[in-house]
Amino acid sequence: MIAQLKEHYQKSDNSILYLCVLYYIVMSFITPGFFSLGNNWNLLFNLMPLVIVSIGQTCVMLTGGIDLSITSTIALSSVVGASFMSSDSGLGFNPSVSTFIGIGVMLVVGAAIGLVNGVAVTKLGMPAFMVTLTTMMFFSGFAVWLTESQNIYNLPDSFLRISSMSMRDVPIPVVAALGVMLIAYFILNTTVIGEWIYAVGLNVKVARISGVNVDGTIISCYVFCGVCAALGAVLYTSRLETGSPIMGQNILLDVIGAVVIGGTSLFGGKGKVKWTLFGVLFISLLDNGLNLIGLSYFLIMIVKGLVILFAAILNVLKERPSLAS
Amino acid sequence: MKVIQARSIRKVLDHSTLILFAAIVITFGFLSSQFFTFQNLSNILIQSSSLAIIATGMTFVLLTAGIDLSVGSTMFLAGVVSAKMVAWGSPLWLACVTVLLVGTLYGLVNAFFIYRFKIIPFIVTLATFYVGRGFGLFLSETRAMNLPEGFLKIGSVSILGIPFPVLVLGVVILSAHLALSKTQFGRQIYAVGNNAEKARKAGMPVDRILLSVYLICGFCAALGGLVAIAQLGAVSPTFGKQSEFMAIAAAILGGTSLFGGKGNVFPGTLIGAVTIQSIQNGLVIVNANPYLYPLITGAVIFLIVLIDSLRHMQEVKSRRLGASF
Amino acid sequence: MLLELKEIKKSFGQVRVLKGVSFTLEAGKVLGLVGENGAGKSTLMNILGGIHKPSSGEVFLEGKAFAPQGPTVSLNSGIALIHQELNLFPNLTVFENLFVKNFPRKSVAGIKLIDRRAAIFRAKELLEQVGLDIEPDRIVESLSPAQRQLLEIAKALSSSPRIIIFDEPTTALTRHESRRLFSLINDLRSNGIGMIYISHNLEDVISLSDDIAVLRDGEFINGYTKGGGYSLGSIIRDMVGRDMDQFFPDRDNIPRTDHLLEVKNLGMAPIVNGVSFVAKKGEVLGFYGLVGAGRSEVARCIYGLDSFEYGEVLWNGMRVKTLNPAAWISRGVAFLTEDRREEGLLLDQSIEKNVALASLGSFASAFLRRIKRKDINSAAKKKAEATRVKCDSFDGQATSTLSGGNQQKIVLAKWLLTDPKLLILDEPTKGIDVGAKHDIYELVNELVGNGSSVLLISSELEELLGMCDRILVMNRGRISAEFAKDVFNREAILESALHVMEEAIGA
Amino acid sequence: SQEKNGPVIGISFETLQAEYWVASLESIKAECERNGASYIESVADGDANRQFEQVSNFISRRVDGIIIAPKDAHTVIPIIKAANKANIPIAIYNRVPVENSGEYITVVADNYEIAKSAVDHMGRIAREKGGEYKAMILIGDLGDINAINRRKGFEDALVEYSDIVELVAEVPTEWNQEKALAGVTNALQANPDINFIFSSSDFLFPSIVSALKNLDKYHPVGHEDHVLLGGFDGDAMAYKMLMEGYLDVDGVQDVHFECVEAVQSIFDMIEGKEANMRIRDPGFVIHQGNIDEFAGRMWGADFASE
Ligand SMILES: Nc1ncnc2c1ncn2[C@@H]1O[C@H](COP(=O)(O)OP(=O)(O)OP(=O)(O)O)[C@@H](O)[C@H]1O
Ligand SMILES: Nc1ncnc2c1ncn2[C@@H]1O[C@H](COP(=O)(O)OP(=O)(O)OP(=O)(O)O)[C@@H](O)[C@H]1O
Ligand SMILES: [Mg+2]
Ligand SMILES: [Mg+2]
Repeated sequence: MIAQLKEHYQKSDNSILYLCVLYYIVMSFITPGFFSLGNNWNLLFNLMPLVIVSIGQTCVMLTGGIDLSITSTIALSSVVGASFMSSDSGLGFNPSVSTFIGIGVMLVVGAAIGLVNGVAVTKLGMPAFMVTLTTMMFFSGFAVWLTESQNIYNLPDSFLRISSMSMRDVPIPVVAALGVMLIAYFILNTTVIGEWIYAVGLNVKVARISGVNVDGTIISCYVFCGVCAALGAVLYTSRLETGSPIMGQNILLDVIGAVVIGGTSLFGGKGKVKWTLFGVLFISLLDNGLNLIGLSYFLIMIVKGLVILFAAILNVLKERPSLAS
Repeated sequence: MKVIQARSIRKVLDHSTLILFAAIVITFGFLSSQFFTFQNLSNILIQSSSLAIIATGMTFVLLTAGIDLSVGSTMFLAGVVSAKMVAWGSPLWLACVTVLLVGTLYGLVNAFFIYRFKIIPFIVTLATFYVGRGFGLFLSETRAMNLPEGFLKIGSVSILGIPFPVLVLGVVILSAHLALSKTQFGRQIYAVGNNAEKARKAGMPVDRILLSVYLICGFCAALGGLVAIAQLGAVSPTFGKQSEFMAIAAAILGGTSLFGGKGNVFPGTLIGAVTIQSIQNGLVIVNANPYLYPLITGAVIFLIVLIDSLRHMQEVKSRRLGASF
Repeated sequence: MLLELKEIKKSFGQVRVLKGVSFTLEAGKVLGLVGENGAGKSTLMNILGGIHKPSSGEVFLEGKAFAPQGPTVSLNSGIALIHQELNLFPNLTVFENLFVKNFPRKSVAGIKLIDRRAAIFRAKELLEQVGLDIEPDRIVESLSPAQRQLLEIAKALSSSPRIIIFDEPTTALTRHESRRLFSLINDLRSNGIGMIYISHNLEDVISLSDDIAVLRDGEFINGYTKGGGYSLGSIIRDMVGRDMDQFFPDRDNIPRTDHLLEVKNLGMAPIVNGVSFVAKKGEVLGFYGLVGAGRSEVARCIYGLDSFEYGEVLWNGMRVKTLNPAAWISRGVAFLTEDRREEGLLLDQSIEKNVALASLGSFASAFLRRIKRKDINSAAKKKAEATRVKCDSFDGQATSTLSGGNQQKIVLAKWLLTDPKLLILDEPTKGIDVGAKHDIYELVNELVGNGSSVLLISSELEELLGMCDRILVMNRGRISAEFAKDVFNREAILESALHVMEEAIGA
Repeated sequence: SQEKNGPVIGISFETLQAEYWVASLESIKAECERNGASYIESVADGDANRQFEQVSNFISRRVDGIIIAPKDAHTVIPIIKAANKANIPIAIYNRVPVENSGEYITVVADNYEIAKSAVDHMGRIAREKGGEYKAMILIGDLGDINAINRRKGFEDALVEYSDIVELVAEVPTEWNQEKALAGVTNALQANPDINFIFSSSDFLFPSIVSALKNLDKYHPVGHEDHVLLGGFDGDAMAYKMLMEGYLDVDGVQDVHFECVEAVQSIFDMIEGKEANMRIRDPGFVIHQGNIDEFAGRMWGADFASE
């Protein structure tokens, strides 16, 4: 029995998930309030936007790129979308129409930034890190400048309800995240462009010679990533009831960290949707648990670092037991 | 005719980073007469010294296709430890030496996990990024610390008319440049960065090389931290935050590749760091609207990278034509 | 006895690659090692080179037990290994590649710095030995495969070894350089150096070797000594375990007269200088030339991998405007490049995925472009089998773990799967064993028999003579001669490949 | 935090970037302990979303009261709603929510007003002394509402003195000492005659002092080359500079007062008593003329003596 479990563990690529389960069980015992319905809902709600954003990032990283500009995408689409919707802006649409327009505008902003990134990376041959670093600077600066640091509020109720509303008992954020995951899974595993994404990430030259539309593939990934970030912005904005020019400023390391911890390679060609889900789950659980346990600020940081390291070591030992000695 | 034209364009583009740097300097020089003073140019050098030193260490790591996210935390630790030691009455030189040791040790910790457990550098240094800052916050009780006069004196002293930070920078750049281009160790770093597996097959001490680049990076981070606090005279809880991104940006701006095996410290990384700092400096000198800082910085760096990559495309083309011109 | 192997066994996980191989090597002798693709030759040599550890068995070096813990140990014990998959660093210069393990150094103020001048001087010597005429400070990225191969050989010589292992050193070389290499080997032999020579060119092996060992499926099958009375036929029988009748299979198909591909005055100085030619339907058109003659470059320009300065390309009589691989593939043109590792294979991906890569479009639904997995997988598998790939699994094994020749077959299978109207082959049989070569020739014939054309770039004149309807000879970026099948003439072809070259050097 | 049987307070701070926040957090924690309560703390690193998540976590852990220093005046609204829905008393520290709906305690020092009166006082000193002034302001993070308010207070105060004070440099610092140092140095390079500096936070003083020292411009009040200095917060560095006679004016928030009142009100609410829902910290402006009177109330004084 145990041997069977062990073998299953050795073979599967879900080890981060098992770590999460372990962590969850341990935390349930030592942290008051951790194992409660309310907290599980919290976990789920905190998880969803991050999952959406990370899935987009995964696609970009599969091509061997990186998108540092997701934070600015979130911020810019948050304020642009909010200013379309806000009753203060005086565009005077009726609330549900303006909700539609607002969300549409947000997604368009995300797609546009993704397009800029993608074109710069492919057609202009610029390194992804620098492209997205500069677009991050530019667009987040742009968001702050546009609003002169002011938040935008008085958003229509129909928009605010997004984060709390349900569709057949499933909350909208969950629906959105599931949708994004399914789409990503479908694209990556069953379509031509999915194969192309992996091929580009493994070896651009080989891919190009084999007839892969390299530029198109990479650009679509950046656009998808931008749209995902914008979708994250929709959830965040609706939840905070505010369009903020600095929204999401600090989630970059969480997102990239989650994707990489899940097992996706920074160099491209290796990664899965489910890995990213597990990685995000891991990071969210970690934050949630440490938050509730009542440690002080610096201890939380130290423990967070140690747990990440510990998880990585376990994962490596699983794959290569010989390193244990 | 067309060929000649293409060639002359190529010639000009060959020195694009330098030319762009010059273009920035000249533009600011036109906008403000203060920019071109000797004092200001020396200020730029002094202000970029800390970043350039850290970016130098980062360049070593990037050359092996690694990454070090923990340099900001190392800087912070360096600051905190030196402040603490001086507060406890240790002499300045001892504090400095200890700090450099701490930095090197930090690099050793990174290297240990990377090469003992074969965990990817991103995750290891992400973990030590948290642990280091957490530990620094713990030591400093999350408070700003002022350093004694002595430190500031080091920061403002001049030797043979060269400001101390610039002197340190010079020594670091020179030795790094020598090490990378003129020693066997340096050339082997490039080989490992190109393909670690091949390097191992060729019988190179791959592990030792990886170990040493992280040591060097840790050392440089601590040294950069010292240079920065010697100018500041204080350490705040945010000291060194985001430094890792700026260091990576400086290195990549100077032509180093995230994928390893390509790049140099001189002139590459040095120019990268100085360029970034010149933009900041120039914006203050011309008293630009504070909201425009990130927009201009982002746009200018984008432009530099763009022109550089266009040049690179040209170069690849001409390289294929052999060494004939 | 310089070197002795006893009952060497090696498995990778469940896969048994070597099943107990023994042989000996004497000083001043050349041991030829032959066997089918995947027989285990490279694996065996990697064991000697300290890269793999044997699962069991012993090695004796000059009578002493020898169990290298790593490549350095082997190197220091005087064993130099020239890898089948070149082990060069393209981002470094030629001389840096030669000495990266051990630079000539000088002490400056107590610090050991690279003695660049000495390194370049020594590099020039080594390059001259192998007949490579390039500047030592050229970056390796800019070298052609042949130049890289010679560099790799020079690198092996730089450590003054007692034993040199050549793992298919001539796959990228033309006869000209090969001959030079053989005379080098003869020099080394007279200096008392022991060598192991692995090649699928059996004539070479026979003419070079003192002894020959044949491997099949990881087992030692037979050994021959010079003058021991053996023939090419018997070696082949030992290798493949069956008799082979005719080496180049017959083709009874006659090319039509309509032009499929037409190239007019194509040029990119100084590599390609005004090349014009026509490929007809149903034809096998050969390209011959020396290293750097520009054959590969012509194909690369046509296929849109490299840009050119002037000239035009016509497809079915129409001028082609978009020259890129995707467009060519949709027109039915496939291009097998000469560098399989850099340009042919996704090394971390399975065989199935590699073979399928170029044909995904034709196995996808119109709506949403969903891939018909089952269809494509079985088609890919069929093609891979047709090329006689030896592997453990089609969907589980990464292609990087395949033997060199088998990797080459995967790339070929990939292009065959696209069912091309025109197949451009750049050194297609590089590293492929005799049996499989035969199979590939048959595949080519089948393709041509169905009305497709083949553009065959090869450095093996025999292969061209046996397969082509016409042969074009390239020289310094120009087409210097054309030969039709009925007037094939070995000497004349060689002459036109060499002749102008010498003239140009003289000028 | 030790597990006690008393109530548990969740404390969420947006940042611990400046010493002011650290002092506040310490003070609140001390107050909680003094009242026999335990606490859990969290810091959101300037991320409104993370703060929302952290407070939600508190709520699901069913803490008895929440004290929060929010990222800004808008994003705190859903947090208040959530707390109200869960029936947990909540105190908003240092920032006023834009909307007046819902039930919450606010504790604020008006950043705008305090900054304005501090700068106003600087202007007065300048007028007394006579002469022309070139002014520089160190701006905080442009995404931080407090930084914006302080900048606005500064600008509005200067309107009255536009005849003698000219604003020549606005240095964005992103609340980063290194950036501040580079910025001040560069601004002084461009305008060597700057003699009126206002820092949006005291924690940037080390940068200013370092830059001034390098140019030999750091002199005590009364020296002929003294640069008029003003700050905001009232931290230890400012306290020292005041006592040593280098700093002219500082706008101070009364941390101790704010924290004691906030915790008190939370406990009143927990116990169902009438609580003071709107606590206003008038703050004060300290300058060389009133040191003796106010220095003791500066929170930095305690820190400086440690
Ligand atoms: N790391 C590995 N894992 C699994 N199988 C391997 C690995 N390395 C080699 N093999 C298998 O070992 C067998 C022998 O490979 P090897 O490279 O020694 O063949 P070879 O005789 O050199 O063939 P070729 O003539 O094609 O170069 C092949 O079938 C290959 O698939
Ligand atoms: N991948 C490459 N990158 C850069 N330069 C190359 C490359 N391949 C070839 N060259 C250069 O182009 C010239 C022509 O090479 P090409 O490969 O076209 O000749 P070839 O006739 O195919 O000979 P071979 O392939 O045997 O070297 C050579 O001088 C070589 O230096
Ligand atoms: Mg082989
Ligand atoms: Mg060729």
